[in-house]
Amino acid sequence: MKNKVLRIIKYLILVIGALVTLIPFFWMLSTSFKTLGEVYQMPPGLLPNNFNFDNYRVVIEKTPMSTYLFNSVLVTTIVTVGTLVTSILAAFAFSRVKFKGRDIIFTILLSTMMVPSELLITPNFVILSKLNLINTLTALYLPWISSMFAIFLLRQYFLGIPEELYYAAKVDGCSDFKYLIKVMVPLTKPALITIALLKIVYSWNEFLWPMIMVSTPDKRTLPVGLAYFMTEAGPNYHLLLAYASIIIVPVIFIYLLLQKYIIQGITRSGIKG
Amino acid sequence: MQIKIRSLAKKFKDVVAVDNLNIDIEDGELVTFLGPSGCGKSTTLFMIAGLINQDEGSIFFENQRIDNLKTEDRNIGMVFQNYALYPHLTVLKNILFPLEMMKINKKEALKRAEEVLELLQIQELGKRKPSQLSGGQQQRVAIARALVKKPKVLLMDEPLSNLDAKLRIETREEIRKLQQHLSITTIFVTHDQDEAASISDRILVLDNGKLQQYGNPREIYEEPSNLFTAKFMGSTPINIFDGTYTNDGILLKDNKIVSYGEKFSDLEINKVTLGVRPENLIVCKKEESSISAKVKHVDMIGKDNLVVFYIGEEKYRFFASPSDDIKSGDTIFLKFDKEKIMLFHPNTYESMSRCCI
Amino acid sequence: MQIKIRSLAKKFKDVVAVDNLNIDIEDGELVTFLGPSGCGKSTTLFMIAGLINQDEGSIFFENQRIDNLKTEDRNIGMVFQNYALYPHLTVLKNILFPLEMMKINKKEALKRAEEVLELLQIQELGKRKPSQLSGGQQQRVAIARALVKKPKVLLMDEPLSNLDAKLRIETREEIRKLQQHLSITTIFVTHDQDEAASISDRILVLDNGKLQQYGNPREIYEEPSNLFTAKFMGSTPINIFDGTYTNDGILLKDNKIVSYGEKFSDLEINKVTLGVRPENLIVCKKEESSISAKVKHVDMIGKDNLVVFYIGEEKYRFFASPSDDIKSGDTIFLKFDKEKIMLFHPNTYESMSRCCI
Amino acid sequence: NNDTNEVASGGNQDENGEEIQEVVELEFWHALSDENGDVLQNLIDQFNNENEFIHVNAYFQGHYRDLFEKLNGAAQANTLPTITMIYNNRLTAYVMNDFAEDLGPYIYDSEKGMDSAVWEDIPLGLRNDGMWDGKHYSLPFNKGSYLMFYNVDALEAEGLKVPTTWDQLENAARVLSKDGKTGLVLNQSAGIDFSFWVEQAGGHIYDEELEVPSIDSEGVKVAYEFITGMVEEGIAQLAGEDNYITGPMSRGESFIGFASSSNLPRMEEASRETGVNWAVAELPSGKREAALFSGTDITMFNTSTQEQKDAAWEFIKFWYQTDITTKWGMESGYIPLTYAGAEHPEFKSYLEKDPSKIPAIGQLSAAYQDPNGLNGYAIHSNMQTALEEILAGVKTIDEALETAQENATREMEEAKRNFAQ
Amino acid sequence: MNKGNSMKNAAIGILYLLPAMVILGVFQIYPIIKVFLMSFYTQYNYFQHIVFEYGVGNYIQLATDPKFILALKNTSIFVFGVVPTSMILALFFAALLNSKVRLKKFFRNIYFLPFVTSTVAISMVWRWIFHSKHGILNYGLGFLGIDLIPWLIDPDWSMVSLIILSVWKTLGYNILILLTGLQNIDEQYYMASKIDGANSWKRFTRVTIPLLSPTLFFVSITSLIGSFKVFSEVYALFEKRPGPLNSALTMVYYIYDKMTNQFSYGVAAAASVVLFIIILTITMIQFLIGKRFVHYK
Ligand SMILES: Nc1ncnc2c1ncn2[C@@H]1O[C@H](COP(=O)(O)OP(=O)(O)OP(=O)(O)O)[C@@H](O)[C@H]1O
Ligand SMILES: Nc1ncnc2c1ncn2[C@@H]1O[C@H](COP(=O)(O)OP(=O)(O)OP(=O)(O)O)[C@@H](O)[C@H]1O
Ligand SMILES: [Mg+2]
Ligand SMILES: [Mg+2]
Repeated sequence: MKNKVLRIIKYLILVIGALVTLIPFFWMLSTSFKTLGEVYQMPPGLLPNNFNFDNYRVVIEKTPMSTYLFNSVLVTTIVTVGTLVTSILAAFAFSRVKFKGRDIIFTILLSTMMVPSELLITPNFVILSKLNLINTLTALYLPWISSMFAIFLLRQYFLGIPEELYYAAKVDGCSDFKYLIKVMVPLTKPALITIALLKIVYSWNEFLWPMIMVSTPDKRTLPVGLAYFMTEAGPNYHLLLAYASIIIVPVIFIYLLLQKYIIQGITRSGIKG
Repeated sequence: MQIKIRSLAKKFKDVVAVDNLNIDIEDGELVTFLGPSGCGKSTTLFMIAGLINQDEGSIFFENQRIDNLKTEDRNIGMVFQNYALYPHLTVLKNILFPLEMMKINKKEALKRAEEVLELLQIQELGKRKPSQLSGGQQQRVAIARALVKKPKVLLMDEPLSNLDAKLRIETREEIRKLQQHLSITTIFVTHDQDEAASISDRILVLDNGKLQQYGNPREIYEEPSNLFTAKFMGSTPINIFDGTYTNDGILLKDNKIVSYGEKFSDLEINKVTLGVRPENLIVCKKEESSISAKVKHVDMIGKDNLVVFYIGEEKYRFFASPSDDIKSGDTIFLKFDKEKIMLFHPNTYESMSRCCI
Repeated sequence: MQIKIRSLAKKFKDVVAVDNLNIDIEDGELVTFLGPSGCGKSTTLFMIAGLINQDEGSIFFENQRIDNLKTEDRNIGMVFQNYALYPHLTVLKNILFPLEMMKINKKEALKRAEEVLELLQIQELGKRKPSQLSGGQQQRVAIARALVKKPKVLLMDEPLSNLDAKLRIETREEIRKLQQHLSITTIFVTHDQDEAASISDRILVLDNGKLQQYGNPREIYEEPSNLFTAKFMGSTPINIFDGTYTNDGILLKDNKIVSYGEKFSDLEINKVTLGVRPENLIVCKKEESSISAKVKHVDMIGKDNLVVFYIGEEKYRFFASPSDDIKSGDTIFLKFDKEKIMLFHPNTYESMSRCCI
Repeated sequence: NNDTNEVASGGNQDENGEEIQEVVELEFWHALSDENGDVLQNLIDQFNNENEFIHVNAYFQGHYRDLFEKLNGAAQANTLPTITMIYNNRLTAYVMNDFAEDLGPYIYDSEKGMDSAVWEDIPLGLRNDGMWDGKHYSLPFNKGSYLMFYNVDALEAEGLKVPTTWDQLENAARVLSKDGKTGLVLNQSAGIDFSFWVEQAGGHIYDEELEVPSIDSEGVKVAYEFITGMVEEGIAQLAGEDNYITGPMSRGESFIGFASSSNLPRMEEASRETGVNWAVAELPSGKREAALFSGTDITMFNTSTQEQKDAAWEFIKFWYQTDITTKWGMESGYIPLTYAGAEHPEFKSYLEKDPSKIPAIGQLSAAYQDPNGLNGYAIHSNMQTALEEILAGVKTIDEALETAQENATREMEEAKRNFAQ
Repeated sequence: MNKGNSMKNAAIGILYLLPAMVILGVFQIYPIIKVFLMSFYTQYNYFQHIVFEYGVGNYIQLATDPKFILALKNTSIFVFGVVPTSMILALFFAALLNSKVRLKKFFRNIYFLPFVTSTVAISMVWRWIFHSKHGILNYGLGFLGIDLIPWLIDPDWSMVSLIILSVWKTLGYNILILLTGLQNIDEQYYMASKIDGANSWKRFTRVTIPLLSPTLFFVSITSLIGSFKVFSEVYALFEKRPGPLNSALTMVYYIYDKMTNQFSYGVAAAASVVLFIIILTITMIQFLIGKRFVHYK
């Protein structure tokens, strides 16, 4: 009896949580089908008077969507893969290679997390211009193919892998690097996918950076398109949210694709004790 | 591969795990490290493997100092006490792993893996992940993984502890056969003296990180160099008496006399510690007996009955054949097999035997 | 606490781990689950503990069905095969943990913890974390943790496998003493028959998830109900011969005759499987002998020598006293202890003995 | 890399000795999206078609703030475009640092200069705003003005005339405020664009002579008293979470609102749904008439090649051609930049169809723009804070304005100090 | 691995670190050093890179700038509002989702959604939700008999709104990370503690929490750092302004404002350094506390 009540409460909480989470999205979607006039109606209608796909048409026509999409995919892919590669290597050094000065380097790198990225935009703009990279796609990914956050997260997971496996691999004739690739990487797949997902999300939604680094439409990414729907008199909500609804789709899709690997967890058995 | 260890030592913070160890292992020999829990067996093994750095001392393979060599370049096989199977790989892939590292071609590798799977009777587990195996099954996979690469040196840390007795005996016989066949120099850690005795060329007894004795099984069983070894060897604890040395024999507390063999004659000592294995206490007539006692209880151990009795607080044991039909509460009379008794110095506990040390 | 198990069954995907098990355990009894690796011992234990849900069947404590009770409400103690010590707690805190859960006051809890630490000879480890312990030390802590709460039912999954022989015997004796003293109903999983024999009131032999035999140690050793149990019991494998049943005795392949005891008289059978334990093969003169063979090799096992010989492909073993001085290469003559031989049905492998089944 | 910026051009001799011209490419950064962006692009296409050897690449750089931030970075990285849209108070930094091109030599050049008739025809309030030390650095580009939006039906129902003075405005607000509705509504950020009230009250928010803010001056106080008085009385409100007047106006929650002409399309769409019948009128006058014109100027950076600058000048001239500016006035949300454009018959007939730009044109004579002192934004942002403080009752008008004056002065000083020689 | 090898180890270590170090060095550390130096440029024309005057003036100016003090205060309120709320909620939901629940995946996916959206777009939606008269939040609260709350226009509530938005936005991510951590806790410890008589609450507090501590630690550090840097939420929620009466004026907003509007790179840099030091100090304290309570295998 008590169990049953508890279970009901559990579900109730989960459902409420889900509702709270979903309402803004529902709103976003619903608004994306409204006319601007409806947007200004108060109290706002939960659903649009009629589903107005026109907003989507307008949005797609107004922006060079395919170019943006291509650039977004390219930049996001490079950023994600790059981050994974650099963080795997670095996290390995930070968790398994013991050498003098390691902790100092770690601390220094860790401190980079504490600086707001807004602050670095201008200095990086100058650096990239010195590298002759302003207004190139390279500028969009190069500074982001490494992330201390990712290194930190991954190191945390690497530290959790029992030392015995390292020993076993060494005995099996595995070099450090091979151990990393053959044992640590597969074992931390969930963490790696988490990192990938986070990177994809960040990179996909990054607005300010491409806005500033790139000045021609052929090198812009999807979120920059959001700017088209903001005006002096405030945003064109219906269009903006239609656009936002479109660009969120690939990320959700990727998330759904990847999430099952994330939650698998690291299988630990096989290590006794 | 001949192995030579010189002045090896290792400390963990305040714990001395290994203390000035010197060992020589001949090529193709199987040596067992035997000792109580925490005596430093695993630590020594790990230093030989290069997985732990020694604090002091050096290790030689074929007179080649290899301390500086990386583990992966030492060409050793190892079975870990806690298995250390790769959790993300299937059993088969776990076993193929070392071969892959050796860049052996797929077909050959598969063949070898199957051989070893068969050897350990785990063919049908090939596709499972370690988490889906029972404890003993995991251990067998770990052994398979160590054997498959046919290493020059094989290190095994209690490789059989989770196997059932039958399989344990079979496996140890197979390991022994294989080891002799391939003549792999092997170090085998165990806490089971029977196992140690039956499998080893030589046994190294460790206590508290220190070498106690190094010799062949019968030597160690019959001529322990100190009381520790005497107590430690033999699956049934040895019986210990305090006595006084006289020329006629050892005078026990209750004034009974125990005669001793040649090797103990003419010792210059007064107090002495006498040890006798349970099988060397023999049921006899009252007249012949050095001990009479009341049986506390009788355990069945394999084919024999283990009879337990007390003298004061002290517990004593001996083996009786079931046909003797001894029951708890009976009074029994025992004599000592005089050739088999051991005498130890009452302070240093070193053996007083002439033949040794 | 009396335990009753009825029609218990568990499947993992395609593996039948436990198959229609029925057991009765009396209050205060110590029962050992014995069986080869992967036979379902741990799984059964886990179901009794409520850590795994059975697919079928029911479990009763004192005639009270407890399947639906949560583990934490069953008041059991358990030692896990892989220790499962809390990695974040020191040894002492690990041991205090169950007491804390029972809301026992600090002082009393500390006293009890110290008692049990002493019992297992790990007083000095109290402040260490599990990761700083050797395998055997970890296991002792796990035992301490299970004992400290003085549970009504104690479940132990190979609790001694990582202890050295001496400590193993001491610990098992202590466990037995404590168990009898507190009269805790105990289930003890092991794959070591000696251990099982010496500690248990009754032994339950499992194979492939199925009950093979349930009885006291000597019964199981001497009167195995089937070939599996016969083979499994005894640390040294039993010797198996194929023969033909005649009224005069069993006709072996080479036309030698082996006589049998009363309990096998007048069987209605032709072909038969004969089993004899190594200790029941006795060295004798050529005239008396049923077997003559060439010694392959001689192993020293404790006080005895284990002699191995082959007939065809088949391996046979017997114990010889060191005084017999048998060396590899010798030709030996053996007779069977006729009261001790076992006969099994050649197809079902069930025992043919009259007294049982 | 930024090749479009680098393609230099000019007279190259081919082997026959004939001069062949290469196309001059130049970049123009703007912040117009939406219909306005389309119109701009059309006009630029037209320019490019007409000028065989010039190609203006117009790039949308996000909204004003984005654009300005970008220019900031570009200035440091030396990747400025040839021409850009910019607020004058932002341009000041570039002028002070010698990044902006003095347009005087172009305007008055005998050959390629601007036709003086056209030049004079640009309304003075717009034309002279881009001056620093007597030199022209920018010219008006897209301009709109602040307007009074009103609900025609509501005013009619109360028998009210469209207010043309503060008194009438206050009265109308009072009359209209009932049934929980508030007569007057201002953008939530009204403090930012507060200057037109100040100008109408006869004051200034910036002292051009002393180059300091004058937020604590009398005119400012009067304006604040007027507006906050009405809010406190409950006959005026800020738009709140709606931010812009569009929401309350289109929902009929308020009846008179003030916002810039960029709100026009919004209002139109929003009220199409609700059926609110609205119109716009010139700003009512207080002590005097004053209409804030908003929008950006166009400026040229001196970091480009001379060829690019010359080409850019051609484009700037093009922008004031009567037909072009007329088109701009009709198709975009902004007004024509010359009187000729404003009086063009086509534009006149357009106004008949869509009268919403009439007030803006009508206000041209009273046009002024916000001061262009370095970090002029500090004045606006502090005035907004002051407005919030007063309305929240945290500070009195005097205290709030005094603080705003102090902060704005300090912040402007601070900016200036960094560019001091 | 021996004495003579320490140099070699360092070389190997550096080799692994190299790619990350190059990128982070060029695009993070170098700019940070520049920023640090810049904080001592009391008079600095950043357009032309001319420093007229060095000194600690920028820091003095910060110390006396009430806006900066306000930004500090607001940021602290924000951080100490968001981090614990988000952590506790995330832990709560992660634990729920880690227990036996039907539709586990479904719920998990929903909870993660806020994280994948762009702040810009979703903040606009939240403006509606927070609308005092017509917003769904007040509508819902109305059912509970709670009066209309002026979420975004009342300075007393605007920080609360910002916190709600941020918690909502980061919750899914925190849940995800914690859930991964939970999955990594070996089943055997739960078994052991069940045997030891721990009920589910005790198991949670005595086994789950300590074994999850590295993950909790990680989440707390990263969300603390993240919250200290809050900006885009403010920017989007309050229409590019720092909230009514500067009630949502955060440190980074202050820095951003100094930099882009006031051309005061020196002051902005000094403010960044202060922010940096604050975060660093708190993180160090966390690490110290972590040393005591976080258990690594
Ligand atoms: N990482 C460590 N930190 C501190 N002490 C340690 C560590 N590893 C081992 N020890 C201690 O060193 C001693 C030797 O340990 P070792 O593992 O070699 O024992 P062992 O002989 O293998 O024992 P067992 O048979 O129980 O496995 C023990 O007292 C152990 O507690
Ligand atoms: N999670 C699982 N998934 C699949 N099969 C399993 C799982 N756990 C156990 N098994 C299988 O069930 C059978 C019984 O396992 P169990 O652990 O009970 O064996 P055991 O008798 O305890 O063996 P051991 O002595 O080796 O520990 C084995 O074949 C094992 O491989
Ligand atoms: Mg060990
Ligand atoms: Mg098991």
